[in-house]
Amino acid sequence: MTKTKMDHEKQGRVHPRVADLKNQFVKGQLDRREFLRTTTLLGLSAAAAYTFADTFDVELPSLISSAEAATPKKGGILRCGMQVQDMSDPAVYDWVEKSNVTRQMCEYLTITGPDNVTRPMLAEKWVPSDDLKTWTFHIRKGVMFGNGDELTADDVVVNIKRWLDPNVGSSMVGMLNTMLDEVDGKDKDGKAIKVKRMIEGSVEKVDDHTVRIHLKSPDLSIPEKMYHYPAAILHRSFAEKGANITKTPDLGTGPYTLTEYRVGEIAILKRRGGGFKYWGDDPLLDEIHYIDTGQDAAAGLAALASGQVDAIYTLDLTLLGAAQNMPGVTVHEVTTAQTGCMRIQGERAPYNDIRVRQAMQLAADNEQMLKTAHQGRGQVAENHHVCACQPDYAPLPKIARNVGKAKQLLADAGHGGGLNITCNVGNTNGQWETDQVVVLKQNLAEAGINLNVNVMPAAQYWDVWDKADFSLTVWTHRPLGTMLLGVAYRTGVPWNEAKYSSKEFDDLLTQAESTVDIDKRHKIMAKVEKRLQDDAIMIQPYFRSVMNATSDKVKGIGVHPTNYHQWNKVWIDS
Amino acid sequence: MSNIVETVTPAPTLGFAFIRAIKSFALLRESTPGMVGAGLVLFWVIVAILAPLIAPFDPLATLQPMAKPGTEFVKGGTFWLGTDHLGRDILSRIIFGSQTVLFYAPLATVFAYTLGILMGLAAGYHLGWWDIVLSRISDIILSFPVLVLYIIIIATIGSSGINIIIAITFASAPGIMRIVRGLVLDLRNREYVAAAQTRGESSLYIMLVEILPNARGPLIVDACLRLGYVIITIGVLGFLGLGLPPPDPDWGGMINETRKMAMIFPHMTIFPCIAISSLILGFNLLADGLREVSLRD
Amino acid sequence: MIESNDEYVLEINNLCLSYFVRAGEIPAVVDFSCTLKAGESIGLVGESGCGKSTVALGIMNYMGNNGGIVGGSIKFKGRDMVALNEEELRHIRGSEISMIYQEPMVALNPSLTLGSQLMEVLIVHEGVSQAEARKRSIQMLDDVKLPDAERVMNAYPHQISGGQQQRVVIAMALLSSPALLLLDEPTTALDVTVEAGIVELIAELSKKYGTALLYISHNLGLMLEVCDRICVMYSGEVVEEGSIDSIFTWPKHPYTHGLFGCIPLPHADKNARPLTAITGQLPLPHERPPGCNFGPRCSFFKEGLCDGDDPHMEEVTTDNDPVHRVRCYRWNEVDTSVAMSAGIGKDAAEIGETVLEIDNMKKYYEVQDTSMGALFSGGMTKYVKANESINFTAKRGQTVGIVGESGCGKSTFAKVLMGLETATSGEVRLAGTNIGDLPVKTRTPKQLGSLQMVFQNPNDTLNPSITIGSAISRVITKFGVESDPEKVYERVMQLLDIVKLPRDFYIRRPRQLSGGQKQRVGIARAFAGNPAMVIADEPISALDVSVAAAVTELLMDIQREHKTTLLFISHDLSAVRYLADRIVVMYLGQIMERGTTDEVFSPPYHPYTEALLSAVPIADPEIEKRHIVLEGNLPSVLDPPRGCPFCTRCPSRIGEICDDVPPAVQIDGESHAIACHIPLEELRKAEPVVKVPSDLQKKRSLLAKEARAKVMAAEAAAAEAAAAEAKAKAAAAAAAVAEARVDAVPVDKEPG
Amino acid sequence: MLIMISKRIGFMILTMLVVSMLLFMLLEFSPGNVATKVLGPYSSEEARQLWLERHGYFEPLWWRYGTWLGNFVSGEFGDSVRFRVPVSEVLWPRLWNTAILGFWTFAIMIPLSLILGVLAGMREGSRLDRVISVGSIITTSVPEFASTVLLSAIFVFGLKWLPGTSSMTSGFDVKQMILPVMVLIIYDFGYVARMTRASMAEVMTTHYIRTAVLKGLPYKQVILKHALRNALIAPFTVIMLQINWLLSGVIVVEFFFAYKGFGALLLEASLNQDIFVIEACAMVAVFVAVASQTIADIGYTYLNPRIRFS
Repeated sequence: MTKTKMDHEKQGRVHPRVADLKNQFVKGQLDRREFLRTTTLLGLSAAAAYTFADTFDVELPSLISSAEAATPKKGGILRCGMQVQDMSDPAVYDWVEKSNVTRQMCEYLTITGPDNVTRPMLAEKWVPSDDLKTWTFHIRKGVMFGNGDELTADDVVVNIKRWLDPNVGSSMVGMLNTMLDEVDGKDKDGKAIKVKRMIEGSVEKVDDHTVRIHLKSPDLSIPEKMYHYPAAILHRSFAEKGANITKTPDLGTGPYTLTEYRVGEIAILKRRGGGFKYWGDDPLLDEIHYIDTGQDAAAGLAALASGQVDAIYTLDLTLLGAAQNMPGVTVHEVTTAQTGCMRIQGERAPYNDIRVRQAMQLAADNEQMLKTAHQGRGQVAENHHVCACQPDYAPLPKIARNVGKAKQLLADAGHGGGLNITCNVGNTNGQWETDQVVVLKQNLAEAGINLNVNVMPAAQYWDVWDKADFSLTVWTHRPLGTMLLGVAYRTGVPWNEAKYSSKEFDDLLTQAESTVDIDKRHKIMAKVEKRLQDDAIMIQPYFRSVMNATSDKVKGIGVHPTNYHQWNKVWIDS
Repeated sequence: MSNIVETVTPAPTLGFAFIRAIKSFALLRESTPGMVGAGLVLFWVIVAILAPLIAPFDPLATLQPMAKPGTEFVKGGTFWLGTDHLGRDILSRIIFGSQTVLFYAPLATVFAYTLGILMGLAAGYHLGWWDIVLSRISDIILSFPVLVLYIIIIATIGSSGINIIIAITFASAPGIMRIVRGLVLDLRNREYVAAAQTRGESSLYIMLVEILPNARGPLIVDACLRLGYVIITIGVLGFLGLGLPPPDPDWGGMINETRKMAMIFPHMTIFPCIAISSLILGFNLLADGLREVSLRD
Repeated sequence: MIESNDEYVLEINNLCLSYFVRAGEIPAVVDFSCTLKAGESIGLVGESGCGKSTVALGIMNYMGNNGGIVGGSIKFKGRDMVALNEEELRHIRGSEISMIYQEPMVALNPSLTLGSQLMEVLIVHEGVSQAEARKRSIQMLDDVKLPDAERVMNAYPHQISGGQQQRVVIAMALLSSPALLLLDEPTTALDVTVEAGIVELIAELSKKYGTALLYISHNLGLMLEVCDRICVMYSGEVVEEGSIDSIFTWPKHPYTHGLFGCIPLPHADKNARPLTAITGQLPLPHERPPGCNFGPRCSFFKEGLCDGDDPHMEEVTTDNDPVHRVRCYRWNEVDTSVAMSAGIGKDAAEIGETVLEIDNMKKYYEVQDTSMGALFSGGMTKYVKANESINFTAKRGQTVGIVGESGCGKSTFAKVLMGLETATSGEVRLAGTNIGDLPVKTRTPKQLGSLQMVFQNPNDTLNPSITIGSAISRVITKFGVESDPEKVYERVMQLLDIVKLPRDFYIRRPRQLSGGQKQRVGIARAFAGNPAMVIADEPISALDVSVAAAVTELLMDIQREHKTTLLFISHDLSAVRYLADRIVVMYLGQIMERGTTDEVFSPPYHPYTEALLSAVPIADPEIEKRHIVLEGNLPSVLDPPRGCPFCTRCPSRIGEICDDVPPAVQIDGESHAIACHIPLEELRKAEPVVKVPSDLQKKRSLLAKEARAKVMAAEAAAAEAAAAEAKAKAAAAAAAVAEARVDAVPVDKEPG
Repeated sequence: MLIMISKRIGFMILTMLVVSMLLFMLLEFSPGNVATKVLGPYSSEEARQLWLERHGYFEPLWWRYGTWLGNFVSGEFGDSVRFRVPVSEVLWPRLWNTAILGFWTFAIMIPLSLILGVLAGMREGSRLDRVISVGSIITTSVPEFASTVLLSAIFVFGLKWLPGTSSMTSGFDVKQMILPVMVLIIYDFGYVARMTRASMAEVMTTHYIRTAVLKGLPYKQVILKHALRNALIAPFTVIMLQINWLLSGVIVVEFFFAYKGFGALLLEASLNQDIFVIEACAMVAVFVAVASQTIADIGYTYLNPRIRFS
């Protein structure tokens, strides 16, 4: 921290928008969190931002769930129950668990804390251009890879190019859309189609420790995107060496290395030895063991109950009651933008009639779904996938549930006699997904829609998740609403499971991404949200809280909205 | 005399079979376990039939989540067995769940039996190539561990009521075929079969009229056991999340949905466990009793 | 009452045995008394279900979980078996009393070597060493004339033949030199030629060891050969007891007498003197009538007397039998001896045109040989020659008997005729049409209907799930006799009348019928299509004698009436002799001899026929019989001898020609053919096996009358004497009672 | 005997061949899916086609099957889609774990069920027989999934005596073994016990037992020498078939207790449609089934002299 502060002081230049933000914050137009978040994004150091904010706001936010009174102890092994999934190339990760293992050995340019504030990490600072189209990242000096090489701009450039290489297939493509261009390509039959390719020269190595990226259009959330879980910075030779982090754990800069890894069983991370010198504060734990307790969530809690693990990755909602009643176990909870989004592909019958989709939205009782399926733990949402906990959220007028109108719409669409639809659900995150659909089934039944619940095994669900007409997909938390909308609803992005395609939406989203002015941005976001809501491409009833449970002897641990494991300060009090 | 003519029909009809079945069940009185089993099964059958009348609540309605057994509901009524995590009355779900299980299990068993009996008759009566081909096919199916087979089938074709019936039919028919084949191999050497052959009866007639009715004893016993096993299978599939689609109450599914909460709300899991075990026990005891009685006969 | 006496090995007094089931107590044996001296043999004879096996088990005090001795006493060498505990019983069982069982195969433990099963008897009872036990076991095996005793010791039961198994069981029973040997139908499961050997062996051994025998059988003829005295049992009671002579000469109980009437003796004739069956059925143990159990079936039944109190055994001793007792109120009122030749004569059926011609018919089965040798030599397929060169003809109205022991191919032959199998070569012509290669499915309804079959096993012949009416109706419609339901129904009723069954059997199920009734339904079914020919495959072998006689007679009557050709397949030579006009003797798939009944039953004989005739027990002490006991076992059909099939056991084998060359068929007279290497002249020299005295009937009835007169006289005298004695006894008894009171005082001094 | 064994083995191989064919057809019928599975849903069509070509998917079906079979026989089961390692690397350790589980289950269940079965069958209808028979019906009627829930509710969460999972990550632990073994035994012992009882009861009514008793043998000798030898032939076959049963029986138990065994692997592979793992697992399962069946047949023959010497 101190180092960062010094760097900032040396830096001298502050983004011109920071002053406006300070102004807004002082006037009370901007809440504290938003101020911190935005100013840090614009390059102000977190410390400086906090210092500034604190002058106006007496209460300090707790960065982690509880500030530990006791002195941290070094050493010890943390055993965490979590699925040990197959991992190879962090760039193509599609699941947070994978990144949690690699997060201990590979680091990111930036780091977003549980407070949604993004701080420097491998990039000791970043400087956006005034138009937010050019971002200069200053790479921290003296960062060592596990193999002894020093981190340079080359490594960063190689990584960014890999993310955007269509042959790699990273979801970063959706994140860094503004670095892409549509060019002519060919599909497998030789037909001409448009394919997205990185704009030549959009990544630029300025010097050995400076990388600059050029965007087509402004994007405020670039630093946050740099902490998106596939964006781990790896050694430049990573691809040549097989693009498998489990085989080459020394190609990361993190403090730990992977010593044992068996998919479905265990991953053991140990503090890097040899001549390795970690650039930051040494972590407290000697070893981190991820123990796979299977796909069955109860097994995880059972393991925690019987002391086989000290923490579990996530506490299934169904186990909350049990965990709360377990002596020696602490439950951590945080509101997030995680959600079970029941998106609708509007191309196919009967969904190609917008009245059907609207009727579904009107018949759905989002509040009841939250209350019943998720035990009320979360926030009611408004079918546009932007969460009130996200700074760019703009409140929209509430739309009340209206079964009568839904019936009317259905009748208009020619389904007055009833409608039979099916929703796929994979329980990829837990039983609550099915429960949510079951409640929806009841809601829709009131409007004369018969919803069949098609429960399928998780893995099978992932085969069809973006193909079926109507399914419930679990989306994880992202610090900014725009980030999620960018990967999930922009035309043609790989994860656009609703197959949503709206020029208006795309443009608005791009605009929002490049707008720093809070008021203006909120206004644009309102339009973005409204667009999504009006197009009725999803029933997105609520944003859920996530929970995990740890043994009381684990100190300094909390729950990150994205379930990212940031454990450099975690220690064991045995 | 003429009324005798009316009552007598050339081949045994369903009515006759039914009366005979009733008679053989009447023999059960002599077996205490058999009576207990029949009682359990009958209990659940009655529960299933009267479900809409006796269930205190709508099994799908979300009323009051996680109520403990005996909780009074604000809008009237009592959750005698509590409610589940979605606030659905467990008693009502168990009551309606009996409909599900007593619909799918017997249906699947009937299909399995139809196929198994046809295969067994063909193999056991014709022998030769029929036998070799059918026996080998069934050997191969039977050489799969049965649950593995179910999981592969269900995971491949998806889980729905029909698919579960298909899977159970597919996986149980060979076992039934073996039993039928064994019985047919014995029965086909009976002199009344030879008598039918010597009067030029068709194979189908001999198989269905002369042989099959006489194999019913062991088959009924086996059917009871198999029903129990099918119920377990449906339960296991539900437990593994491959069962009948929610929200219709299915005991295995109920256990699966709530078992994680079993340590804090044991009622959600234990009552469906008791329900399913008691029904299986009923069928097993019934089979035992029938076997005992048939041996004594 | 029989006095207690030390010379008796076994002394049974008023023994009552019951089984206890859910429905209550079922008395299996009531009031059974008998005595047995050392070296004596007593026979228990009766039809199935009369309780004779229960007696044997009761003597061992082994009644299973649900049986028990409810009354009376069993004294073995003076010790009361009822009072002994398990351990004491154990010392007697197998060592002093041994048992030989009906089916040797199931009596031997299939997974232990015969040696160990034999040796354990000695080891347990006499505590001898292994080596000693082995030595003595081998010796005993030699004694029961088992060749290659060493091999047998190491063999498992299934590796030896049924006859050998029974010899092992006998050896096992005799190892400890028991004082009493219980034999429960020891030869019933065996072929008749094997039976002869076993019977001879038992007689020999019991003499040698001085063992008392209790011999249980349903076969009166066998009793005659092995026993000194017999007890005739009926429905849980002994109805008559006496010496062989006495009972065979003058059976005093109507049931015993009835039994004789049912046995086809050599002098019986189906037309002149047909068998007389006992009417009615054996009552079930819990449905016994009041009074005499035989009452409802007895033609001498007298109301008020016979259905009153239960009759007791009465002594009817004559001088040729010191102990002859009978359980009948009217034994001396009815002249059972006269009824001996009862049965009303019938007209012989006319013999018409040829119905069936069998011309050099062969039936081979392919068998895959899986032995290593065959695998390498390539001779994987072997042929079982089930039928080899069958030739004969049958005419309308004629009865042809096919006789032979198990495995002789007689059932295969029936199958070919019925079209269930097709002939490998040769022709089977039914009314001129070759049907040998015509499987049943391609035969016309007329062909099917004209050739029908009566099956062996009454419990198997009717489909248990189809009513009698439906079963018969189906045949009628199937063969196109009638199609109108009313007419079909009429026809069924007619058929039920023909087979003498009540019409309301129409709606009965086979389960509700007795064995004999089922067999009648089977006959009705066979005759429903007005057949030209009926094949009866051992139709009576599973029936009790009294029922068998009735069924036989019924079959004959219908045949006579319908002028049907009857092909009667049987292993029972007596039955075949009784009812067949022509006889075919088969052995290992080949015809050994064929001809008219007279031709076959008088010299020249084929050596096999000769042995077969000699082996059949005849229940008449007046008939003389030559004894020919065959050695060796029936060869396997898979590996028959190259030459004459009978050469391995033939007592008159003349040399290697028998082993190597199949014998030619020698024709003697018009229709008599013998397949043998021995020239006809030689064969003709043979003495008749069975000599029936020409005046047998006269002699028999004379004897009986004589005996009867004697008894009457003796009775009269005895009555007088008894009256006198009774007085004396009464006086003596009074004195004894007075004395007893005095004696009793010290005993009873502690009342309660 | 030798012929029989070679016949059985021949049949075993034949069955395996047919099963392998069926599996191959079932799972690799649509090669496009295979590539998608292996390369992941974000792979490009180009890459999939390339992969398919490289792995010979454009060859004729029989050629592919032949190659696959050849690889399979030589122990080359392909790579797991999910684990991205050769299947054999995952399969064998998992199978070994299940073997350990199976060993303990059998080691306790077989003696228990045989003794109870013999005791019950020895005196049919006695009080002991009733108790054992009804008891075994009841335990058999509680499905494994119900007993896992109930037992872990009692022993893990109620009494806190036993660990709730059996992942054995830190080496073999007897305590972790108790619950899975208990569940398997509870469900299965009744079946074997009842078979043994039936077999024993049947033997006790045979005539050769009567012969043995009437020979005057002590009761103990009748039971031990005459009855058991015959009565245990049928249970032997049943026990061998239980090995086959165990392979599916462990699925629920391993799933619930997170035991790293074969059943859980197969379940996960099926749910994840990890085709090469499914293929290998199914083949192993079928092999175990057919092999145990073969051993059962051979053993039956060996135990039963009626067949041995015929």
